[in-house]
Amino acid sequence: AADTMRLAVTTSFHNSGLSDILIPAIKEDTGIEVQLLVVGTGQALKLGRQGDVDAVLVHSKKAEEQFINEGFGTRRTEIMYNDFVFIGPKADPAKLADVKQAQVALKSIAATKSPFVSRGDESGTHKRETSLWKGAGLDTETLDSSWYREVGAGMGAALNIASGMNAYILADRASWLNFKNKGSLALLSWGDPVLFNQYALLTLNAEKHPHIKSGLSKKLEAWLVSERAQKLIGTYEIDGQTLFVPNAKKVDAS
Amino acid sequence: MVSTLLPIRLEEAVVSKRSKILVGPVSTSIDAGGPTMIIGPNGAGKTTLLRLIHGLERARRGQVVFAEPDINEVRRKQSFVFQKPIMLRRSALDNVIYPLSLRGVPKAEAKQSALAMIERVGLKGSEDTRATFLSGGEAQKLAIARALVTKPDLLLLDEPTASLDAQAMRDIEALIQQAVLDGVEIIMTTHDMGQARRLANNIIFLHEARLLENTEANLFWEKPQSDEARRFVDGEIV
Amino acid sequence: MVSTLLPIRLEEAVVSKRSKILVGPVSTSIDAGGPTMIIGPNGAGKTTLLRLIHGLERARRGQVVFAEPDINEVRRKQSFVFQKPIMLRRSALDNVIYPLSLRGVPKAEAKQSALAMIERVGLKGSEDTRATFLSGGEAQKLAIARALVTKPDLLLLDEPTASLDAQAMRDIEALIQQAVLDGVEIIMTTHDMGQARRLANNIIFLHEARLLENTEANLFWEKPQSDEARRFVDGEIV
Amino acid sequence: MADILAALSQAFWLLVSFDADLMEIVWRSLSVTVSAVVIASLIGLPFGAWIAVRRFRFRRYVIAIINAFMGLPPVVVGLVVYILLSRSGPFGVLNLLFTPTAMVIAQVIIILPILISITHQSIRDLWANYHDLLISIGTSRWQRVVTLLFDARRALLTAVLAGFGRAIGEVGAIMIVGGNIDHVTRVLTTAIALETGKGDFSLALALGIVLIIIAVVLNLLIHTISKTEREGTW
Amino acid sequence: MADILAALSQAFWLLVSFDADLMEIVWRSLSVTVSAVVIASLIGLPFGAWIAVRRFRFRRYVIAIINAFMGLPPVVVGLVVYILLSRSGPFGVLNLLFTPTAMVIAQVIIILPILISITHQSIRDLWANYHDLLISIGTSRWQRVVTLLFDARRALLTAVLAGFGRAIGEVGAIMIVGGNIDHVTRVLTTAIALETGKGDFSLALALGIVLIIIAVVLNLLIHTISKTEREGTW
Ligand SMILES: Nc1ncnc2c1ncn2[C@@H]1O[C@H](COP(=O)(O)OP(=O)(O)OP(=O)(O)O)[C@@H](O)[C@H]1O
Ligand SMILES: Nc1ncnc2c1ncn2[C@@H]1O[C@H](COP(=O)(O)OP(=O)(O)OP(=O)(O)O)[C@@H](O)[C@H]1O
Ligand SMILES: [Mg+2]
Ligand SMILES: [Mg+2]
Repeated sequence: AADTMRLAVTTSFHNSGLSDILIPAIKEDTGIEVQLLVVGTGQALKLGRQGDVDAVLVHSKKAEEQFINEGFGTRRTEIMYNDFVFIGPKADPAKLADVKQAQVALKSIAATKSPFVSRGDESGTHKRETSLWKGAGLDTETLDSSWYREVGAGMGAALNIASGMNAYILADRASWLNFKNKGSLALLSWGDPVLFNQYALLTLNAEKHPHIKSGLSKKLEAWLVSERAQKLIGTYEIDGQTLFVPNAKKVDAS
Repeated sequence: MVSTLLPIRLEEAVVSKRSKILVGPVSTSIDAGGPTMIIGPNGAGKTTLLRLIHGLERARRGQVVFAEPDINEVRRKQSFVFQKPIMLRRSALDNVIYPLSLRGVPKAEAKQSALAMIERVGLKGSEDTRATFLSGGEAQKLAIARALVTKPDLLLLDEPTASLDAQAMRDIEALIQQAVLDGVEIIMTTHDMGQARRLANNIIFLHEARLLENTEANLFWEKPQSDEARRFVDGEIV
Repeated sequence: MVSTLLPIRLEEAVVSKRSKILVGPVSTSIDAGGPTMIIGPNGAGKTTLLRLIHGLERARRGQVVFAEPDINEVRRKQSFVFQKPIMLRRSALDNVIYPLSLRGVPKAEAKQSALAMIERVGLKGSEDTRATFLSGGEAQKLAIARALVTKPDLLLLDEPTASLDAQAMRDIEALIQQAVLDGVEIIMTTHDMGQARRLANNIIFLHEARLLENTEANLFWEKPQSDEARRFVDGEIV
Repeated sequence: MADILAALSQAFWLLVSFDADLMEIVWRSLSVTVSAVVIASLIGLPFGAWIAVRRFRFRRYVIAIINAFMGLPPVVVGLVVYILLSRSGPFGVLNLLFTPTAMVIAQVIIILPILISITHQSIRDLWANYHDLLISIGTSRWQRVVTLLFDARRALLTAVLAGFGRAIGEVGAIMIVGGNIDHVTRVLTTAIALETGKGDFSLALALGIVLIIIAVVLNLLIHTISKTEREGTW
Repeated sequence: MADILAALSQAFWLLVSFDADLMEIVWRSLSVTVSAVVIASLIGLPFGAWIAVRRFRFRRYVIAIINAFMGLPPVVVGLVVYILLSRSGPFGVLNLLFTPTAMVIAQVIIILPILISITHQSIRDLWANYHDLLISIGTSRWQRVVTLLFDARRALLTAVLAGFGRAIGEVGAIMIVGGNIDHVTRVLTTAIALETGKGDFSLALALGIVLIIIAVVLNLLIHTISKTEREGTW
């Protein structure tokens, strides 16, 4: 169909299941059929650079801004945010259940040398995690690999590994709630503002890649920030919990 | 030593492949004492009959009964020399050692008797040639050596001298006659009526899958019963 | 029609495999007119010599020169019947049709001449049997049919009658003699001195890879030059 | 273990209920893989036979390299194909990326080596039988290849089936060049990978079981049609 | 295209500089794969030969199923092994999950079918030659298997090499059971997948090139040692 466009998104976004709500709605309102490519953050941006997708939806501010500065994207539009949460064994050796601040949590994990699974794939989630460690005054490079397990894998795979090792892990709430292989893991700590996780849409620059359907991606952008979309996002919930907070500023659809 | 395998009784035995009858129904008995020669035109069923006796072909109907009741004994005590020699992808020597090693004969001993046997069939010097490289005649000789080295009670030979030179043929025939003296029972096929006359004690004549005669050799040569046999023998160029 | 291939000159030709000399050095000439028979004990090198002439073995030293200069012609005009028949995994009929179809003979025509040839070698009735199932003799006949069906100028036969019955042997010999009358050149090996006497016009005697004689048949039978040959001939049982 | 039992019943239900989505990706899996196998066979079988009959100087090296290429990691193949088909790549204009065609291309590359290698091996044995005869009859090299392929057709089934197996179960490459887009390039294996990522093991396993069932049925079918392993056939 | 060129030079530098990390994962890749191939061969070769010589009633079905299992999706194998080895699984106590051992187990399962299938095929041809003789000499079934395996050893190389290829290039299963943990279970293919996810295609390709080079060298080595494809060897 003429009105199909390709959107590269991160695993964490797709795992949330929100896309299953939005895609049909988009088709309904705009007639655009959005084809999702679910890949790692880095790969998503790479696809963008190569001009193989028309838009990118990720959550890694620095990387996104660089992408714009390099001129691959025309605009970065914040759509919504959700939050990262600390998952860990129900036994909770590091006593995360009682702490709110991410830094404290990480410090006590390190102190108790409790196994911790790191994405280690330079995805948005991983970048956030490393910055948090830094904030806690710890350098991931120097952490002892006997408990700090850097697994290079996507969100789902990493959660599987954590559940297999009964280890702590930093995940986005959406992925966790939709995750079926919870095993003996539980949601332990959340709420620290530093854990907020901003999603943004990058529309590609047609000057770099003439074939890009910038028209459609503009439409998509406009739709995502529209009343209806923002409402859909805000009301999407899994077992009683809302996952995303829409925070789009109105953009002039020029 | 006297063979415990013979007499062999064939009772209405039939071998057929996809509805084509290759041999039979055959009802006869092959008795001890002296070589039995199976003769007949190409495609008569000689090879098939030998294979049936040896147990390589299953009787579609009827059966083959050995004097010896223990079937494993029966198997162990026979050797077969195929019309188209089957060479293991090994040296000539290893081909002859193989059956011995299967029977758990110690290496050194096996090698010794293998070498002796290779010499007797006139292959001295080719021990280390790969069996698959041997010439037609050499391969046939090697097959015979491999068959004899296990000292079988019953020896089944399918045209063993077909592509041997005169000298070799005499050697092999001598070997066969010696074996007979040692009490080894022999059933063989041949197209060489001269050879049949020289060696046969009994003649089995096959024609188009049917067994037409199984008689004492002299009688057969004097006057065959069936006129197929007569024509076959007259057809001979001597 | 007269063959354009012969005479064949062998010049110091040697065939050797990993330092073992199989034939040669041979320097001789095989001339037109009547079958040339290569005889000699097992392992003398008869098959190898035939294969060398046919181009299946490369001369390690020396060379083989045909009267016909065009090498492709030389190839196309020969047929070879192997000592160990090679059967294509197809029906007997398709085996004979195969060389014709390669030469682009129309299907119907090919089938016709194939059937005719199969009948001539006495395999009528086995057309549809899978070639690999044929009996030893039948396979040999089929190989001969497959060789003749392309009407070669030069026919190389390696013990073509080794496992044929008397009748079949006479038929094949008749076929060969007919071919000779039709001007087909024939080089063949045999262990059957009777056959050699019946068919041979020239005799090549090989012994331990060396060519000891290449003479007119009668002369050879009267008195062989080399005493190896003499012993070989005396060794005969007639 | 619970997962495995759950998976079995789930697979059963998916199949008996002719789940529409399932049928769709099953169909896509089959059409992609079968196309790949057909194309690869057309290239691989003749080539495999050709190396068997041809005695050229670097034969052994060619064979060694082909064997080595059986080890091509699908992901790498996927990457290369991606780069070639990418809009910024040489064939970008064809706009094949993230289409089933791209997946077929990747699979062809992946299964070619195994097809060639197995073909070469089984042809080699037959060639050893036929060699003297085919040379003697004066066949052209091409005629030899045809004859051998024809007479060895039963043995070549193993090659083709091995290729099919490798292709139907492959995920790394087609994930990259296909993109696992719902209703467009999603096939059984990519769906399995997706569900695994969601931690939904029983569904992932169920899909795996479906895939195996398909493969088994297909193999039985082919074996039965082609009457392999029957007494007295070649 | 730029990626590909970049990859080539990068691969070159990685190799000449004996990059420590690279050497580590290369070494791990090899040790895991080789162990898997050895174990699978010990099981697969005899079994493949056994089906070839044994004429049991459901032979054709067993063969069809083994061929089908060549299509086992690695991800599925990974899942099953994961479930079996996970704490809650029957073998949880062994604590093998996310260890190289687990990866070996998964790979053995993945390459067994192809090993068996190719072995069966090449043995079958030899068995057709030997059949009458071995029966006539009165060999036990086991003696037949040994004899055939021994005399067909050259042809069996293809089987083993195919297994090696499949194993060294495999990623889906070992990713799940190994976890691609840095310095513990990271091997070439999982590293490639990781870099791909990061979008660093040129590094991913470079690693792929390294992997191929290793495979080629190894194949050449084996071919040379075992003198296959030499004139006049079987
Ligand atoms: N599997 C088969 N299917 C059909 N016919 C077969 C099969 N095997 C053998 N035959 C036929 O059975 C007949 C008997 O074969 P056999 O080998 O016993 O003959 P033979 O007497 O040994 O002939 P020869 O003297 O040429 O060796 C032959 O005509 C052959 O074509
Ligand atoms: N590849 C090889 N390597 C070593 N020796 C070989 C090879 N091929 C053949 N030979 C030997 O060469 C000799 C000649 O073989 P050839 O087949 O020409 O003999 P022949 O005269 O045909 O014997 P026969 O009458 O038994 O057919 C034989 O002793 C054989 O063992
Ligand atoms: Mg016979
Ligand atoms: Mg010969």
